Amino acid sequence: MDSSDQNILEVEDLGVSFDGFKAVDGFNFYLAPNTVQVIIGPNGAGKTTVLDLICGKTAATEGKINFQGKELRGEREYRIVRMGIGRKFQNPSIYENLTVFENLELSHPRGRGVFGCLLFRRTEEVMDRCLSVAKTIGLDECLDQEAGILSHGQKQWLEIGMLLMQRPKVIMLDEPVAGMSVKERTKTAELIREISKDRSVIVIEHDMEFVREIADRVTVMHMGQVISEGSMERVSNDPKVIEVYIGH
Amino acid sequence: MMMVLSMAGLLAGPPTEEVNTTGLAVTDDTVTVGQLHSATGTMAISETGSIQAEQLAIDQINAMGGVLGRQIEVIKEDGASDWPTFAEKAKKLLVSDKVGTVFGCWTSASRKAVLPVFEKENGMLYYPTFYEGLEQSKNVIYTGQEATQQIIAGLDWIAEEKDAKTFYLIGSDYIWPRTSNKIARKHIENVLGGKVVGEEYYALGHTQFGSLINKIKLKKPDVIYAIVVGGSNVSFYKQLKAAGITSEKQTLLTISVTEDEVLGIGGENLVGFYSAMKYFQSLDNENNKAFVAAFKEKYGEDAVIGDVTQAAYLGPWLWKAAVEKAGSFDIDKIAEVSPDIELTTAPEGYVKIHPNHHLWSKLRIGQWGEDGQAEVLYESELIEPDPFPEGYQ
Amino acid sequence: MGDYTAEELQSIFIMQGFSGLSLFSVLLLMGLGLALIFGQMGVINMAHGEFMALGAYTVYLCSNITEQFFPAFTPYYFVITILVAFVVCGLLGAFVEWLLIRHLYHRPLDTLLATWGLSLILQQTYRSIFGAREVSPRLPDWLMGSFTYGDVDIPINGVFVLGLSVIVTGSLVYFIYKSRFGLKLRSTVQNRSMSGAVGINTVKVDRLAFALGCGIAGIAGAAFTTIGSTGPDSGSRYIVDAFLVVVSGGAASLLGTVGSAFGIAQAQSILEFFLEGTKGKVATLLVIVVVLMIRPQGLFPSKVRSH
Amino acid sequence: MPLFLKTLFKTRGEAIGFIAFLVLVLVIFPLAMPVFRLNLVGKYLSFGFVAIGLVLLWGRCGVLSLGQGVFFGLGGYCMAMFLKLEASDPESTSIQSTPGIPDFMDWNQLTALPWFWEPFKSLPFTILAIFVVPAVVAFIIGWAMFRRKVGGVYFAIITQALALIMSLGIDGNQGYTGGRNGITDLRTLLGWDIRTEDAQYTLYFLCVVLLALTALAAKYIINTRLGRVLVAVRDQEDRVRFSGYDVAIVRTSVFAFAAVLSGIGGAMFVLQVGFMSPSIIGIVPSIEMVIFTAVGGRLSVMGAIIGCLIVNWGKTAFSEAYPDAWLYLMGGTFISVVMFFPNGIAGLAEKFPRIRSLIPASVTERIKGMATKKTTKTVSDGQ
Repeated sequence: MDSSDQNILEVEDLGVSFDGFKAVDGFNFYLAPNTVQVIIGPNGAGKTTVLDLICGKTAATEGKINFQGKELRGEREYRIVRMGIGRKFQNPSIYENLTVFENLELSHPRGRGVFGCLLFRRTEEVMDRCLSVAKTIGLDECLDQEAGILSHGQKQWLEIGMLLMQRPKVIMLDEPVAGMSVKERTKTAELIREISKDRSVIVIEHDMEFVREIADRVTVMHMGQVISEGSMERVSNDPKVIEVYIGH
Repeated sequence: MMMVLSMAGLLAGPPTEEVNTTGLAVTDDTVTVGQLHSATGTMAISETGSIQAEQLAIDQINAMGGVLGRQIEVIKEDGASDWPTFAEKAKKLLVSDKVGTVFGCWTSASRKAVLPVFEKENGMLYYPTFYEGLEQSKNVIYTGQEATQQIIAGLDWIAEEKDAKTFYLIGSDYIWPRTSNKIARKHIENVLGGKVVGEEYYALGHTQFGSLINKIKLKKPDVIYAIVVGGSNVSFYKQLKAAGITSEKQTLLTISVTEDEVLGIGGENLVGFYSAMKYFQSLDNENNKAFVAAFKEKYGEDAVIGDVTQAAYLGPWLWKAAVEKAGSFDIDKIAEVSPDIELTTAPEGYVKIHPNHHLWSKLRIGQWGEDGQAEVLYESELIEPDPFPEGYQ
Repeated sequence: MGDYTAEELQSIFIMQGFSGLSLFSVLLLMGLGLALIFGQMGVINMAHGEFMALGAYTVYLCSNITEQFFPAFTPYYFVITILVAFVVCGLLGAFVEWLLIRHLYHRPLDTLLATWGLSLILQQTYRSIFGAREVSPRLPDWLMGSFTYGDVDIPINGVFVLGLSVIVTGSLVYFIYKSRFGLKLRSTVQNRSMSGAVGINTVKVDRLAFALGCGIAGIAGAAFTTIGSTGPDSGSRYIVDAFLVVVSGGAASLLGTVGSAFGIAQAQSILEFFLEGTKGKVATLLVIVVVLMIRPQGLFPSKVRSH
Repeated sequence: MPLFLKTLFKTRGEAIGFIAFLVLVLVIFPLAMPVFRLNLVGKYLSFGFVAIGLVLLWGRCGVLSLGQGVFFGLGGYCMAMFLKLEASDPESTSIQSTPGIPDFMDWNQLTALPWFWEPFKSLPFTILAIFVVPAVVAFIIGWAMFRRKVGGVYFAIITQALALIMSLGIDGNQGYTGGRNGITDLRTLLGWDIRTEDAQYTLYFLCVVLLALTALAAKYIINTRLGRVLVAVRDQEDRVRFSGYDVAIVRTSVFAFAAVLSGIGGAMFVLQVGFMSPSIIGIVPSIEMVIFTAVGGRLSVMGAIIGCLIVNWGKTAFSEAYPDAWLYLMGGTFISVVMFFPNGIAGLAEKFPRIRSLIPASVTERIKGMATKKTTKTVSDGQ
């Protein structure tokens, strides 16, 4: 284990149950700064639920979630976001009938209160930021396109871009490359490496090739618990992991 | 030209410029009046009878040669059971159509909504419903009974007949039942020396009376005094009957059930209960026989006539009498001559307009039978209308 | 209440208990059809009350026919009429589903508005056909009496409605959880496209479910002729209560509807006994609203993983 | 200033439409109609305030409230209480047992003015109350529900129950509220007789001007970031939440704002109609307010106002001629609007209203310019 003062996010003994079914149970997870940590595991292992618990979408029934010394459990979702945790959903959730530019602009962290929204102006700073994020995600050519007509991969990148607008310290991505072409996958991997330079990224992924490409560390989940953790090399040789995947 | 006009005027009636100095919709051979009831909405149930009765009276008057030689034409407006709509339509009738008079309204709320309009625009309203009193206007003739006329004699009768000491007062939750029960309570406590053991109100449209019925059973009043209206009425009496509260065990006097309501409640659910009204369809006199026959001829054998329907029927006749007495359609003159106008042809018998614009009338107690008709058991003397009763406020 | 004997209090207690039960059965009957349509299909049927009124008018028509042509049958016709009401309302329901509802499944709030328009049309239709006045079907005498034991009177019509609601609830639960159609219905509710893919005719399932809900409304309306009025607006008197029952039960579960009908009935019955009429009703509504504000998912929600 | 105007009107057509509307209600109607009809138009327009609120709340933000009548009623009752107190001076109520209190209180044996009526002797307080009371009530209700993520159908049903509670509550306390009859026979405002023709003209113009300002405010909101956030909340609630917005407070605020607008509408209604009663705030009127909005176009501010005018005018005109056919027509119109023209009359006017209204035309050019060459002009910082 890393020493705790270096970790940006520490999750300990996290658990939640739905009608008696323990979806996540005694989950421990430590995230170092500027790393890409991938959570893998068979279907129903509780991966998405873990993200839901961290970002406050689902209330945990036990355990601690410590982010930069602050307890996240019990905080409302938008406050967790404002503290610096961004979350992308499995299906691209963008504003389909706004343009790419407007999608990014709407994610700009300034003026998120009701009155802030009323007074929000499209300043130089806002435009610059949108443009630079659009460059990062490779959409600077289609700023004035309506987001609904983007390709599936572009939509995924746009949503990542919308997270980047907020300068989060942790980004959580739920199966970002599902349904992508090989070319798009490569581009996404580059993007993830790029954005992890100054923040940590948690990724849920099934595609082992992709995981190998991006992961600094890998956490393997099964039945709501961590069964293995470490480098890709290490976990792929872990007999417990092999058993789970073959048994599955 | 003048000659021709006045010739025609002589034949048909007095010249228009003489009988109409305020610009009402009166021509040489017609006069336009308004009719303002709810043809739609929750109150349509109750107001249909009034619409029919007023139309019947107007047809009869026209057949007799009209008013001052002028045929009555009617503009019908729908208040749609909605008070702002009533006010809007009243204003339209008075301001745009310049009608000579209006027959209309049913609920107190609709009357309260139009009253300021009638007073401001100086119109005349013939209002047919028995109501709570506490009102008197130059611009309204109240052809139904005000509360004291309907309540006091009825309570006196039931107290004596049934030796009743304890009363349970029930009403729908609005001003008429509340004011009526207030008068009833004062009369029971101060004059009859009885006791009110319960008094409560249910929202219009309330359909579940189980708890109330149990409270009645607990208190065992000598008389249930009920002023429940509308759809609640039906639920109330059906559930009373089903809970075993029938006329064999319990005396019930109501001032809100007429033949119209019985149609919805079903005579079998009311058998033996009493209503206090000034009119019942079964009244045995020549006027009424002719009226009932004419009504059934026009609206079918199954048509029923309740107290308000009869009161509405009086409206056009009273207006005709007033216009002819004044020799003019002018509202001010009609208002002025209205006191002491008598009607001997009224189905309910003899009525006379009091200076307070209400009618002198009798009170009758009817006992309901299975066929939906009441047997009249008691008839009072003519009672003076007293909309602001001393000692009852 | 010092003036009463223990026996009197006891019999009032029994009757009040029954009155609560009776209200419970009324609310349950009102709510069941709606719970099926709203809870299972997500459609908000504002014309539910008008389907109930149609059931009541069916009884009225049948009672007239019976009285005219088969007078000897008068004591029994009522039971059969309930089935007729079920069929009539079910057929109209299927028609309405075909005409309106099927186009709006993806816009639940709009079903609310469209069915409101439908309710206006139905009300006016009743008014044109049957007149604005309330009508009174001639009910069998045996139905309108009461069982009497000493001071206790138990209304037969209350027992009848209670029995009917138990039967209808039982059949519905059986139908949904045990029958083949119920399985199809539940799978369609959970995953429409998947159900379609495995060969379930979801169009037919939707139509049948909607018709079934409307048919139950018809049964309720028919039964309510024993305790309430039959008029063009009768239905609108029930609609808010019916919705509150379904919503506070947690829309997705029939058990929730039963539970909330029971809770609301007891609350209203007790509050009306101790408070004055309107105040009792307002207090009941306030309790429901506050409960819903604290537990928006209803009293008996079905817990699922958020997605 | 041009920037400000651009925030109000995204296209030339919108601006022309708005001006045409002003000409219609400010010039043509007053010239073409007798004061009686004009007064009716004024009454219809007082529902326009509610409709504008519903455009923001329901059309834009996706929250359907079936209880807007409650707030219409709160505003209306505040105004009516003030006018009633002025009409109930001891002289004109001298025949009462307790002169100086409203007549219905006297009928209900009240012998003193209830405490909560006292402040309504003051006009400034009344005007303040017309804004504050609906806002506070809506805020409490909205906050309680939206914070728990109650929305959609549940919110609609609960607000409908609120409308029922409010009208039952007023019915049941007639000594304090006037009960079912409402508060009637309102006469003067600070001695100025509101029933005269002159007054009705003045009140009509006041209503129109207030409505126009409200419409501009709503258009402004729609075209700011807040307007885009509202639509985003409607379409992608979770995404908005996870972009760091407090969705609950956004919804609560727009609910409260819509409530304030309804309250203003209620006050204008009372001034022009001369009374207030619970029949205007119950379940049916509350749904009718939604109908106006839907027919006119739930996304369009001007559409909703036009919807109010058309539906109410239709109600008056058709119910005069064919009272029976009216309900069929109303029901039929409503079903067909929902099924075939979900964006109402305004939706017919624009081909793709959903998209059009969301993509300000100017933005495209600006971004294009921005993406190719750096803009040199300085834009004032809004923060």
